[in-house]
Amino acid sequence: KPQSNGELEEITFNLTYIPNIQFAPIYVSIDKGFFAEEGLEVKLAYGNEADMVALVGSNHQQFMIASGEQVLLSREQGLPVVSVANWYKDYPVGVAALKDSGISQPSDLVGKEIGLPGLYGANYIGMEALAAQTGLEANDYKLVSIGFTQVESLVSGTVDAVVVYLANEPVQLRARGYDINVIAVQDYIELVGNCLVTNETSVKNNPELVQKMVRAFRKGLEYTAAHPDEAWTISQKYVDNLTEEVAPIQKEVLKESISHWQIIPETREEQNKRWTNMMNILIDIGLMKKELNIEDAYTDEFLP
Amino acid sequence: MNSSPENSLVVQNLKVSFEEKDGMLQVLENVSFSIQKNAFACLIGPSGSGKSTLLRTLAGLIPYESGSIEFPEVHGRKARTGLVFQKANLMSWRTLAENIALPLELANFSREEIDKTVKEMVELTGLQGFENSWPHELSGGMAQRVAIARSLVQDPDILFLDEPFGSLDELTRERMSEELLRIWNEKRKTILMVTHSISEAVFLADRVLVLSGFPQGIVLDLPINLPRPRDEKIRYSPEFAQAAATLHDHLKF
Amino acid sequence: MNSSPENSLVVQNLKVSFEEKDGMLQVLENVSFSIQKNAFACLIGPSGSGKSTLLRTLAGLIPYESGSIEFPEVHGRKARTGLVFQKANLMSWRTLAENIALPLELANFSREEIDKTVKEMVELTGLQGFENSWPHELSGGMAQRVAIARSLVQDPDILFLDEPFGSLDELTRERMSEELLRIWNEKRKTILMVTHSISEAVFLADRVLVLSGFPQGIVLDLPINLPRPRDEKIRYSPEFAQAAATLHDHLKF
Amino acid sequence: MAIRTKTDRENPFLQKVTQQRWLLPLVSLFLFLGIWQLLYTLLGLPAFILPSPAMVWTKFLEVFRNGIWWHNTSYTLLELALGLFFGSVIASILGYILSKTPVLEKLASPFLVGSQSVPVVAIAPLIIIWFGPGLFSKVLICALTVFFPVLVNVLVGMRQVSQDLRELMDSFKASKWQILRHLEIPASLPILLGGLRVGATLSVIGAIVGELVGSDRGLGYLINLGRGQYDTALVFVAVFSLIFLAASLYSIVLFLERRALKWQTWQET
Amino acid sequence: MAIRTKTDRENPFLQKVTQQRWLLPLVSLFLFLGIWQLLYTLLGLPAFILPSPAMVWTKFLEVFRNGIWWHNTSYTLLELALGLFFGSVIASILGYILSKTPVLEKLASPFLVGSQSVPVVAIAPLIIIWFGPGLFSKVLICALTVFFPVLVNVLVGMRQVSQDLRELMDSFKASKWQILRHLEIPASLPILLGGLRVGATLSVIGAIVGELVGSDRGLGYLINLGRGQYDTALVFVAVFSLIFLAASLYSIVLFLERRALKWQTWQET
Ligand SMILES: Nc1ncnc2c1ncn2[C@@H]1O[C@H](COP(=O)(O)OP(=O)(O)OP(=O)(O)O)[C@@H](O)[C@H]1O
Ligand SMILES: Nc1ncnc2c1ncn2[C@@H]1O[C@H](COP(=O)(O)OP(=O)(O)OP(=O)(O)O)[C@@H](O)[C@H]1O
Ligand SMILES: [Mg+2]
Ligand SMILES: [Mg+2]
Repeated sequence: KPQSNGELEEITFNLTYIPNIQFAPIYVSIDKGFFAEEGLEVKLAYGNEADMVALVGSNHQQFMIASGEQVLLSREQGLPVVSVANWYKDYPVGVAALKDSGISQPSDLVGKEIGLPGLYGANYIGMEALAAQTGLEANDYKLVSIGFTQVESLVSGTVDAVVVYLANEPVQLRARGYDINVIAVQDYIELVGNCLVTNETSVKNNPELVQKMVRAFRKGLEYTAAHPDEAWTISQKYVDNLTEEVAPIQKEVLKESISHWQIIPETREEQNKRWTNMMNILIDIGLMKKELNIEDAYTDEFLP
Repeated sequence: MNSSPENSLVVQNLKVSFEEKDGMLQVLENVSFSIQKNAFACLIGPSGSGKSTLLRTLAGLIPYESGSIEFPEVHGRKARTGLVFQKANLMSWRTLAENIALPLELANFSREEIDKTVKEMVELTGLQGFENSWPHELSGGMAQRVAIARSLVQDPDILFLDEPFGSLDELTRERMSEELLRIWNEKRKTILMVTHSISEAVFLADRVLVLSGFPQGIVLDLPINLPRPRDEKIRYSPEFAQAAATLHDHLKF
Repeated sequence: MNSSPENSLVVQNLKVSFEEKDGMLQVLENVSFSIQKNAFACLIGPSGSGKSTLLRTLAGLIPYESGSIEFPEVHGRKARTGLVFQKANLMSWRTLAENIALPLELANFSREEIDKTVKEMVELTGLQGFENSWPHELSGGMAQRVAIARSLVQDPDILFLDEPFGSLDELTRERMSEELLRIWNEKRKTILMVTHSISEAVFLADRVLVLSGFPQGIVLDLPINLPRPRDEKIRYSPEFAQAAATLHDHLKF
Repeated sequence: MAIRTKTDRENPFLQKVTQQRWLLPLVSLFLFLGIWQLLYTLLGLPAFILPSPAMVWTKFLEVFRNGIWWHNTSYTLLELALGLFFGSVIASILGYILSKTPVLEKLASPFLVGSQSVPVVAIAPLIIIWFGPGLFSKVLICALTVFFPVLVNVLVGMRQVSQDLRELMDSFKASKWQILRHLEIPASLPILLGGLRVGATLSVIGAIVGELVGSDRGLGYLINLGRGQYDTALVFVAVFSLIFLAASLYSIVLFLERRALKWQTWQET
Repeated sequence: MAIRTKTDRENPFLQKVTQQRWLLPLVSLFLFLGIWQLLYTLLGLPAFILPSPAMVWTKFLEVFRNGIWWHNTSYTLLELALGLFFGSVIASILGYILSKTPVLEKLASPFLVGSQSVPVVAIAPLIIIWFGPGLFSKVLICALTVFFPVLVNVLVGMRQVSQDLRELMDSFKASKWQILRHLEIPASLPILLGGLRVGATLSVIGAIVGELVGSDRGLGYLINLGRGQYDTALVFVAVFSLIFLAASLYSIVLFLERRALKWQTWQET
């Protein structure tokens, strides 16, 4: 295990919200010394996704994990952020409902109340993309902002269905003995999920640094997918409260997450299709005003 | 001392004590006196001798242990009492007139009756023109007059005053004393007034009672035979000096 | 009236006015008087006549427009003045002893000197045993004695007192007056004291000055020739009554 | 030797300025806008980090014209109105009952001291979990923030009703109801309203916290939306609207206080 | 005719209970736990909606033993300590300067009134955008919440320094510095500390808001974590810890007040 010393370059890596088992690859890269091997010492920071994008876009900081739509939305606002590596294969959002409700496909959502944290962010965009792709009209269903209380709201019957993160809430619900159906957005449209994001300045002026980050990040990704149990153990150092009580569920969350990752990067064409779909959806639902040159939003030059 | 037709208040062997954490605090014992109808009596005594306690007992605010308090009937009905505290105790959210009206409102008098009586009292106490003033806009002396007016509004037969001019400066005190005498003259009440000031007591009263601390009770009952009406000059007469000196000797401090 | 060796304060044609929004408020004009060394003078006058203003001007807290104030030198140095306000004005966060020590601390005396002087003053004013009491634990009379001790601590040659017993009840006032006389006797200061009470003035002073409102100035300068030491009985003597009556006539209210 | 002191005079221009009551807030406002514009110009930060005053104003006009502003502001207002009403009414009634039953009051007092230090922000998520994301939860959060300051002030107010005036009422043989109506309510009103003034400002925090945690309407939602869309000007519009709302509420309670307590010589704070 | 009044006596058992100062909080605590347990049993809600008191206690022991509790609590404490210190010190100094320059004070006063109604919750996101998500932002948010109550109270405190005592100091020809040291500071201390007491409780809200927005340490983070892992018992542990922290801070300031103001007859609030 390489010792960190004064010669390592210090880099801040922004993750969203709070430490989470789903960031296991990054924890693994740090712990196994993949970053150090590249001469990097990574400092983690957590916060609001939009705030982080602003910091990276203005080149106050260089690297973060962000969802595909955030890249496009912020580019339209003049923030030159660039995705340099896809992490997720797909858009990891879906609609969950209790089995008893009989909701199992998009058309069943007609006339239903669907809970989601708010009319912004990945949950909202995933839901709208699903609706647009499956021909649901805006007044076919009712969106209810419930904050991050999807599990509680579904269980207590406040709403008929909830928009969820595929790797988390369904696992939580099943672990507590609730039978549920999940309609995954990825089954209807190909969108861009989480990416490793930097800014144009770094890509242009410091490609070596970007290359090192991508390499170390992907190493962690591959290692985690190959050794989920070791990754779990490592993550316990970075995420509090991964105690015996929550362990089975959180391990399940990790396993589920891994199934969504792009261990082998997609082709340029496939990626281009995802980014274009994403942009069209954003324009459809009015979050974006005009088309962008999609080629500027991501690059595969650092991928193997 | 028995209840006789010319008496307005007869107190016999009154005993009052307060319940405290560690037993009973004896305050008054062996207190006996009577006051004639329409008399102006003053009560003096050292601080802590129980003057306020006596007045509050007479006004029914404190229970007493033994002895008796009798208010002989007036015109065939129960005698009414009124109490004026040391502080004016006005309600700051009521105007002067509304403060005077309070006891009538509590007794559910009609609006007209209230207005009429208040108007009368305002005139009696010389407060015309200030009916709508707030208490904080009144001088100390005016506030005291309002308190007196408020106690008179229910037409009490016997009026208890607890150092009503205690917080006023000497010149204002003298003026207020004169006004009180004027009101007493006009309405002919029985008055029992506590004061700290010997000269005030001599100037105002027909009789001055000296209350000594527990367990002595009333140690002197001095008639003041100065002619009435009394004016300021009387304060510098030998008779006045004589009475004051006597009282002075009976107050140890 | 010229500065003469036996005078401790000479005021001539003093004029004081306050600046207000709509012009100048004339308060004092034509005020002339002098006070002999070691005399006890009292100043009385109706409310608003400018007594406090005069004292505060003499103590240097208010500027004056014209006229002159002279303090003849004492032992070849500037005369020192001390002022006692109507309220005791103690600092509630300082103990009794610390309050007395304040002027010395401000003048950067050494700890030993301060302790010594404070001890002396505590004894002079009879406050022994209360050195570490907080102001709220003192009675009104004790607080006033602290205020007097505080003004004496810098050993002033002339002491101004503005109604120092104004807020005390009559019995306490009398006791305080006697103590003030005792202190004056012992320390032999020149004293100028404002009071509302005629009898207090007559009881205490060698001379009583009557100040009338603007623009009259001092309208009476009455010598009081009662023998000293004076005791309570003197209040009921004919000479006392005579002087009080004269003063009463000169105070219109 | 003559003693003479002089009084200083203030700069007469400044004196004039400080005498016109309406002028000063205006001067302050321009000062604020000036500093803001200066910062914007000097720092040259991108608009999504620090927008210029003009941008925020344009944004405000836009959301004002298309109705978004009122749609959200009115909702927050509704939450506030309901929360303030129920919070203060229930607190007042409970406060009166507690003050009349010393044993209950003593039992409740640890909660009262504790409650003042419960960060609403921390319990808001629990409330949303328990009572769902609807209007009710938000009104509840808002009412809770008002509840305790008002309750505590009712208790303090009742306790400081002058004993002398109680004796006065006794000497007139007043009934309990008469004592409440003629003495206790008017005497504790200043303190009650003081609590309401504090509560009113806090209630705005309560309402926002509720909305930030989850809502599809209201000024808190507008903040979330603006942040989600990298529209910092919108965040500013929402924040200023909130400040305006809170300041208005504060002024309304102040106005009520001055009307209800017209007998007091009013002291500016 | 004799007048006689009687005084009622309270129930002697209750009187005894209410006399033991330590007994009441205990009774209240058990009452609270009892009601909670009752609700848990009656409602039969899943543990991630409402855990039982025992579950929360077990959770507390667990995070206490494995150090997570102290790891996070200490961080929040650090934020609070820094925020309170800088907030109140800067506010005091500025307050003194303002109170000595009336023109500045008048210019600032609209901001001061306004500032009291700025919901910290609303501006916290802006601060995080401007100053990043680190310790500095959180301390700043915390300091800002303390700043205004303390500043306002310094101004009020300085304004109510007795004019009589100022004249007294003048009559002794005291210097400005002596007036500050011997009169203004001690005289305004009670009000200053009162502001600090309010500020201390508010500052806890400030610190949490900063952490809730995004952090990897602190009690606010623990709340987020608990919610993310559907570990509601952990959320409860964090909330109770916060309440305990806020109540302790409150008590510390109260203790300081009693020490510093030992000359006052102390009144319970
Ligand atoms: N409510 C009370 N409970 C207990 N003790 C009391 C109460 N009221 C008065 N006392 C005590 O009774 C004694 C007499 O008090 P009271 O007020 O009647 O004296 P006073 O003659 O009016 O004195 P002052 O001239 O100072 O007003 C005092 O020792 C006082 O402490
Ligand atoms: N600082 C001030 N500014 C303006 N006017 C003042 C000031 N101080 C006193 N005055 C005015 O000067 C006049 C004299 O006041 P002063 O206090 O000297 O009277 P006084 O004789 O001491 O009265 P009292 O016996 O009531 O104490 C009054 O009309 C008062 O309003
Ligand atoms: Mg009494
Ligand atoms: Mg005066």
